[in-house]
Amino acid sequence: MKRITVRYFAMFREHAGMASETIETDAATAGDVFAATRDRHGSSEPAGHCKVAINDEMADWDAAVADGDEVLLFPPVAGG
Amino acid sequence: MKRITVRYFAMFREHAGMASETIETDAATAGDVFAATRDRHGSSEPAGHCKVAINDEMADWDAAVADGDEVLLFPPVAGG
Amino acid sequence: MFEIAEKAIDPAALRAALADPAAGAYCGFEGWVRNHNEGQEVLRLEYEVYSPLAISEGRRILAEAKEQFPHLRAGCVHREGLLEIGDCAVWVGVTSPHRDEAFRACRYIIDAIKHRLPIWKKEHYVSGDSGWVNCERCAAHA
Amino acid sequence: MFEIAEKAIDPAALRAALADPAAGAYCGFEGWVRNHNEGQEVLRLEYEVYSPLAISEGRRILAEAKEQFPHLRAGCVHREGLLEIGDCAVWVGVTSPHRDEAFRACRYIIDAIKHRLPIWKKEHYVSGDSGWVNCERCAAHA
Repeated sequence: MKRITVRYFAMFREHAGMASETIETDAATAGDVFAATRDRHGSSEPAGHCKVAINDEMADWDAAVADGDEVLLFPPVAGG
Repeated sequence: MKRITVRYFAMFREHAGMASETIETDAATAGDVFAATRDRHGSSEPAGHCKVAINDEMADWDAAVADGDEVLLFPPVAGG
Repeated sequence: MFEIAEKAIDPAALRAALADPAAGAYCGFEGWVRNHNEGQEVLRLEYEVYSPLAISEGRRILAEAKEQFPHLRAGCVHREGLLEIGDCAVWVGVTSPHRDEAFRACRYIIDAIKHRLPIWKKEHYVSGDSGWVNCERCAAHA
Repeated sequence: MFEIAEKAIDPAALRAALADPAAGAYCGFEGWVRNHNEGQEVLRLEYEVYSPLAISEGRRILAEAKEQFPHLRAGCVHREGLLEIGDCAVWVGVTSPHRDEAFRACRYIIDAIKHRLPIWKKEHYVSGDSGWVNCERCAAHA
């Protein structure tokens, strides 16, 4: 098992009722972390519209996560 | 014969050494006026890059000119 | 120059900082808070920005534009926090020797800013409701 | 609003005059006097404008843009007379609900301004020469 810190932003944070949490998980990829925390962030369709970063670098959903990583879950962006 | 006032702009004015003159001509069109004053404005290719106005309205080179008209001869423009 | 600003953006000062005797063209874009969106009357809005990544990604976008368009100078500032109708939410400014490159570079930058930066916009409506823009399809409860 | 100006253009004031609570996008273009053109070092330049027709044609161009792009607000000011390096020779500003229309309308206007208005530019070079821009092919003695 890995310890992963998950951070929620914008609507995800509001839905989760928290900005971040540290979870114990056997997730292999960023996508796995997204799926494992679905009850928190409330999103049903990750790959299409959401984004993910690992340790402050933008990442793909199939990027590997390691023990101690921080995974940032971003709902669809709307700058400008 | 018609009396036509011809106005020269920018390089045409500099080449003509005058801003305007009134000529007696049997020119039927704006293009005829351009050709008749070629020695003044110095331009050899009217239709391609130059423009003409009659009495402060943009016109085509084959527009008719009448006695008393003012014909404005514009070298290639370069605004902006 | 890419920045996240907590206070009002001053486009005139930002434009002046791009002055360049070799530049023949300046193109500026500003996003303003407008009073309506998708049929709803908007009262104000709120930008949430994850600054560490927004800044690194914003700088990357400006660098990409400079690679594509020679002799380009470019800057961008994006607001965070609460904004009122008419406020400037984002400014992009570029200079270039010629206008075609200026328009294309400015457009490239604002499009990339809108699609790639971790920035979220919450609209507060006259009706009393509020909503995260673009999120209608992303959350099961929306 | 289309004007020919004998004095310096103030883009910030012109932009402010376009403010509109329904506008989400502002796109501005400025032509600046640059220090070089086609391999020559430019010292300053001079715009000759035939104002009666420049103004009527300029207004027509803005009206055409408003026909093409709904809810557009647009303005343009062009300088005449002697300008120094870095001076603003022309300003175009538009606002629109969305950015795509703002960019396209701004581009439409500046392209039409450059091609259709009776305005001529004479460049004065560091070498002491001077020349009318675009005129190299129009006059037999050039």
